[in-house]
Amino acid sequence: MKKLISIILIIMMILGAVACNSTKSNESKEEVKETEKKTDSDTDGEEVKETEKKTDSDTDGEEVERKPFKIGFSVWGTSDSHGRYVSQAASWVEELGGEVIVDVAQGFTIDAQVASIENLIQSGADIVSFCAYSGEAVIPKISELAEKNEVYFVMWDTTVSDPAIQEMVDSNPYFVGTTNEGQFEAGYETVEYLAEQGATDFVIIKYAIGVAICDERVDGASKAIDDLGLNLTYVIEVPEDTKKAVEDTLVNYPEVNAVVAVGGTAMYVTPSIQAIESVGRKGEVLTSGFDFSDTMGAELEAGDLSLVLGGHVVTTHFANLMALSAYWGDPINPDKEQLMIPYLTVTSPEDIDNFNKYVVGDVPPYTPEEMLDSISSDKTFDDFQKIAMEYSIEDVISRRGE
Amino acid sequence: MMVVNMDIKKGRIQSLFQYNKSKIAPLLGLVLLVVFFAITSKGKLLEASSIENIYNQGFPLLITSLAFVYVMATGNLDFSIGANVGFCATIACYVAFFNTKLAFPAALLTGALVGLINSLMYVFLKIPSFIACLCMMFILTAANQTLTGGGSKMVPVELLQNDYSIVRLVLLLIYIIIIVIIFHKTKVGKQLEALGISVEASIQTGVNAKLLFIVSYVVTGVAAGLAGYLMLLRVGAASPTLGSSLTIDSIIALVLGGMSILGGASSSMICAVTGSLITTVLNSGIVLAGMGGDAQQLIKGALFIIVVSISTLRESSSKNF
Amino acid sequence: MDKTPIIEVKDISKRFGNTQALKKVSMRVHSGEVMGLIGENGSGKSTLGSIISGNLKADEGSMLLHGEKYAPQNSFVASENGVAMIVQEQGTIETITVGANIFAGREGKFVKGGILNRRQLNIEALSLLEKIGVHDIRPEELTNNLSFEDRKLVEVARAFHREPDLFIVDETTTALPQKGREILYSLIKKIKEMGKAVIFITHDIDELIMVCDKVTILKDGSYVTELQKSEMDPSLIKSLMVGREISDEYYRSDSDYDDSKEYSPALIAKNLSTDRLKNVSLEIRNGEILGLVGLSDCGMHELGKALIGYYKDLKGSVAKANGVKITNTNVAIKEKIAYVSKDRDSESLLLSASIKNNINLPYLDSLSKFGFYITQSSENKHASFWSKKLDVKCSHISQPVLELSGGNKQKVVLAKWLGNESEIFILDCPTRGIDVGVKESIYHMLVDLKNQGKAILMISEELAEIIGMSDRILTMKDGELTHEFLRDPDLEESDIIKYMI
Amino acid sequence: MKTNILRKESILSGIKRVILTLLLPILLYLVLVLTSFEKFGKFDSFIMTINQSMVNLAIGWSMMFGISVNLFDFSVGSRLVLAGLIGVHFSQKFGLLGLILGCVVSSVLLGSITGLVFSILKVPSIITGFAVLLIFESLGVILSKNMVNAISSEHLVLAKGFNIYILIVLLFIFVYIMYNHTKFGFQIKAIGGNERVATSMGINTAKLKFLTYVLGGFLVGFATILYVSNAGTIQPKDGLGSMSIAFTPIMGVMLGMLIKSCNSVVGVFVGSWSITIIGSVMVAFGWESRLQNVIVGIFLIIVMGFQLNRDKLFKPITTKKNIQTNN
Repeated sequence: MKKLISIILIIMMILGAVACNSTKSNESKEEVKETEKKTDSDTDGEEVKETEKKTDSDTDGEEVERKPFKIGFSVWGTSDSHGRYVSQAASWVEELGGEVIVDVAQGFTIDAQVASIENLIQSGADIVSFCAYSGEAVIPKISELAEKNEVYFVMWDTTVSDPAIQEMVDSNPYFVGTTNEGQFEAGYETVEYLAEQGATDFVIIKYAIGVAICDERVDGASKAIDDLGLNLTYVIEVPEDTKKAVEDTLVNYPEVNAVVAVGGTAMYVTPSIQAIESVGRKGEVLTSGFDFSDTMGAELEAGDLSLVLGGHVVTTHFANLMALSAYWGDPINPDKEQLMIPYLTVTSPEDIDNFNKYVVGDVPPYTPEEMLDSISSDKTFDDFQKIAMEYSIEDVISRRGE
Repeated sequence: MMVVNMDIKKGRIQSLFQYNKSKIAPLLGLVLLVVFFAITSKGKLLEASSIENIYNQGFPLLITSLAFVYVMATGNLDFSIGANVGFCATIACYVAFFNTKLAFPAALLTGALVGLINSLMYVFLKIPSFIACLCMMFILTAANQTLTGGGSKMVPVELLQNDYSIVRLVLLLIYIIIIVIIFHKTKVGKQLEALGISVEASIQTGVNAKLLFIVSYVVTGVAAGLAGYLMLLRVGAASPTLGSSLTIDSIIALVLGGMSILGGASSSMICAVTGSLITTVLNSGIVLAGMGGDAQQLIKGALFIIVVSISTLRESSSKNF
Repeated sequence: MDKTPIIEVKDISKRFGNTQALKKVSMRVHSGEVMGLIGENGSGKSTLGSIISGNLKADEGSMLLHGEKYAPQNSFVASENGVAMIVQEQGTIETITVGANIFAGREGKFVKGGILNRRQLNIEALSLLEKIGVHDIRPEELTNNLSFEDRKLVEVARAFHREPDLFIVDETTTALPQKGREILYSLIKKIKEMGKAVIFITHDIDELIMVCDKVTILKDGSYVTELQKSEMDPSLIKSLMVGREISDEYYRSDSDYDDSKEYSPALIAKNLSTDRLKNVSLEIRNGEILGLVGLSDCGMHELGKALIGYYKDLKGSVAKANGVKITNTNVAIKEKIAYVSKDRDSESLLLSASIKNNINLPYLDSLSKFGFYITQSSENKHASFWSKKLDVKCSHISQPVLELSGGNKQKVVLAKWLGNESEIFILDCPTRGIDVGVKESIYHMLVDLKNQGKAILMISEELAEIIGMSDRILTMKDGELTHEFLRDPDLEESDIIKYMI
Repeated sequence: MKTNILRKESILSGIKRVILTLLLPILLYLVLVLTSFEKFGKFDSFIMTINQSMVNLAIGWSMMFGISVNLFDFSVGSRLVLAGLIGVHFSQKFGLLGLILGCVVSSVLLGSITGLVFSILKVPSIITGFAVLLIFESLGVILSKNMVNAISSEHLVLAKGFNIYILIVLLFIFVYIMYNHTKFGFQIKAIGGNERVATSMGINTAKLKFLTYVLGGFLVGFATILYVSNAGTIQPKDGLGSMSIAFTPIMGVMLGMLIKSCNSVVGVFVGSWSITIIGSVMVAFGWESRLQNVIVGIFLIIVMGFQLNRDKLFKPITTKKNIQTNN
């Protein structure tokens, strides 16, 4: 009897879970339909659909002959704000009428990422879009997979530094390119900014080990500390209890006057602020973080927090657009260069509100027309790079005409 | 003599049903899971390339969970196996720069050594195996992070050329044959099972308990070495987190496969095979069926509970832990 | 009889897999009665006790308690209804104190406003222990620190505290030393005087006749008959149990020490010392049964284990006649020494493993082809041969041992060692908790082995058995050997007891 | 009656016991002081190490009951995170009371669900733990999407100043009484010792195990309040990431149950505190903080190896030996 109840309960649970999921995809499908209708009203609707079905009969036609696409998207998780934002960025290209599938390859492990790419390819993705968060050493394998299965791949928040790997991907016709904010520079800028505010002795909190983005930021920050003749006192690595780690550090190294978290502001900066307060050094120790958090508005206002770099949602977005252009036979980046995108630097609560409203709100920061226009055949890579570099909260607001 | 033979035959069929319910139910769960995903993925799950993917993604788990049977049969767990896989891969990667031919033996040796240390802590210092292995996990993870310098390390290109699926398949088959025969057809396996039921009675029946505990951990160590080496070839790089999920996955796979976490009479290699297949099909089926995104883990959890409850649809033993 | 019986059992049946444990058994126990329950191993007497005490559920039949319908879901419900049982196996929790053990499940009594008064609990436990005549057990002590026998007494105290209307004693006396048995007998008397009832399950016929007012005899799960006190006669009971005549003398037929034979030594122990043993030397000889007797805490059980190299900190040496030193159990088994522990269930058997695996475990080397490969057919052949030879009652050799009755379990243990071609047998209480039928066959087997020239050491607390079976008898006291007797028809129990106490 | 006099402990042996109990953390702290007297010689620093151990202590206590009945449950972290998210959400609507009730009620609920799954599925607690952990983690992620998981600073008071001591002392009294002076405590220790016998004595094992989950949930609720108030934020975790929250407290419990000279409830405190100090020692030596778990691991092996091998009597290796609890 109990077994029966449990089975029923579980079946209800799974149905609930599936239903929950399917309603979501229904919603998005409806959205897609709506956008289709919108584009229909702009051009001649029925024709578009027919030509879409015909697919790529002749390539040198007009916009309307674009192939339907499916982007497979591999992320490390959706629990942190950055992960949440980037998986949202994936859905922006849905506005162009394609399909998006997001796979969460958990645990920051290299094998999980390879398996994730395999599964995405198997599930029919035409393009795979990912960040080589487990380090660039994974790229050759994925490059090989993509070439074998004739699937385009693009990487965001990723820099290829090893020349051997660079050579390998460049020779792969299905490689589209990479987009990056310049993690090294961001780390460097953070330290520079804090140094201007009077920071001399630094503590860096690493949020992950073996994650390329994190390492680049740390390298940048360390370089800046070195160049400016400051002291890097201690590096805290992936603390389970951040507050305790920072407290211990501050007691042990009383000279420390700046704490730099190179990622996960919410996870590391807020507890650091608590720690600074609990050892009685509120106001004496500067803090800075990466990635936006819910509390940073209040913390910036109170002066507990000096600087946050983040909002790097569009690296993913531009990467996707780049891949689409290649898939449609007119690559915007034929030389597979790295597309640079600026970081958003946040100093006031209002900036954050605007970010939440305009960038990651209900409406994408770029309309479908803008997206198509940015990769249209009359644009060159330099134009595209220019559009990317213009990205800022103000830019989004101005394009909305508000 | 005829009568005896008849009796044995009749008994075999009878005992197949009576005493193997715990192994048949998980198979049913696996079949249901495959059917479920075959339908929801519109047949994609059963395509050849998809089956190849399942093989590619599932072999490390198959390797570790088969070896995990050795440890779990005695009622112990090896919490360090996942970290050991990554550590062996890193060592192999380093050795490969020196000599590609030595990489494979180096991985096996490293794994075996780690297993040996685990078992020595348990057998001679009498530290509960759970704690000993947990501590070993921390140590190996830190060592691996230090060796890889916190980032990933690419293997030499010559080594990558060895990643012919056929080589891997042959290695895997040899491994499976050896490990299954040792467990089911030799003294070692039967004595390990006996230890899981009663250490005291086993010792009094001439089982060298200490030696066998050591053997069981060395086997998981060697398996970690093999899995580490093959994973290194597959992903082409060593990384601090490589294989780290295999500990939990192995335990889950064995329980899904119908084995008791306390080991003993329920121990069987078929549990490892069924269990690791269920886990791999689950992981890849969810993506193929388009159930990706946030609900992915939720669905995994729910399906996990369903499969567990199906595989425990037997006379519920009071062996709660 | 006009009185309603305390418990009435009607047509109870129970199956375990393919084995019919009970077939339509009925029984009535009235207040002020001690009902004996006797039968061979596997006759279903313990099963019946477990059904009444709620540990098992009957497949068919009904029970009436005080004339009302009674079908306990579990032992908790049973004890709520005033039915308590002391079982054969160990029933205390080692990691908690004696006091907590005695009142386990009854702690509510000491709770006031949610808080449990530990002091009160311990005081009450102490006075309860005093009341039943136990003076040397402290309630604050961890049960872990007590001996096996003392733990049994704690169990008795716990059962007695509940002042049950129906008290079921299942083969408890086997585990108790003489002192403990007397405590139990006096308790049974007290319960009887209070107008309550006892069901006394035993295999010891003399004890049964002494304690019980009535006896119900079971055979192969079926009710045979009920005897009144006046009708009780050991040989009648035996024949009813077994279903045939059993000679009163079921030990050996010869009665003199045969000194014409050359006894060659098989196992030689020199100066053995542990914390329980003091400088013990002995020799086990081929073709001879050596009896070792003493009080249960005299160290003789430890001596048995010491002889197979079980203790790492053993001083002195144990060597086989061929000179091989027995340094650990592994060597012992390789040298064809068999050891049967007193604690059969936890030390001699793999309970949840099959009969097959139990029998084959020490013999795996010899079953292997090419030195490592064991085929299923060789396993089955060996196991079914030996289980048939010893007549183990089971549905199949894949059946888990834990489904078997006590006597059949012991047969599996012996089959294991006979199958391993053992030459030296060290048997610690081989007939403990075993009924006459199987006992007799074990005795026959021992004589057979002796005649084949095997060496046998029989450790036992039962003097009659030791006198009846041994060629030589060693007595032990406080870890030391005190005397050696040779087989002699005139040997009296009292002669031996002198050297034990 | 003369026999009714129970043994009493002399004052001297009582003092000896206290010293023995506190020996480990005191020695460890001495190492810290010797490293740098001017930094850790201050009383404030000493108090700081105690404060830092509070969260792990509360989690440790909540797991102690489960471990006593051999329930190893790694879902604690996921429950803590989910309850924390709910608590923070309620704090934004109903203030401090919302935080407390939100955390505790939801944690009790989550504990009960876990207990229910355990008792219905009848699979080992480790497996039940993994199953619900997958679900709770992803619920946390989904939930955190549509809400702000920050707690405003005026609601952090519970982890500040004297409040934290009041909370922890109340918790200690509650746990101590539950573990040592209630029917519940006695019965779970009986189950932990020998489940089969306990059942046959009329202890309702299934019900008690379920209650252990509920009580565990209740205590996790308070641990959650401390966790949230301490860090000022709570972040969802996925991919089994929440499991690591349970590791340090488990180490503390294991260490605590080894200390024979005191009650397990006090032992868990001593264990958690010792591990906290080890963490501080790491920083004081300037070692990489990733080595902390390594040092704790090696330390645990040394302490255990010493404790377990003190009596050199040969005892065959017992695999399923239960953790001994002092009564």
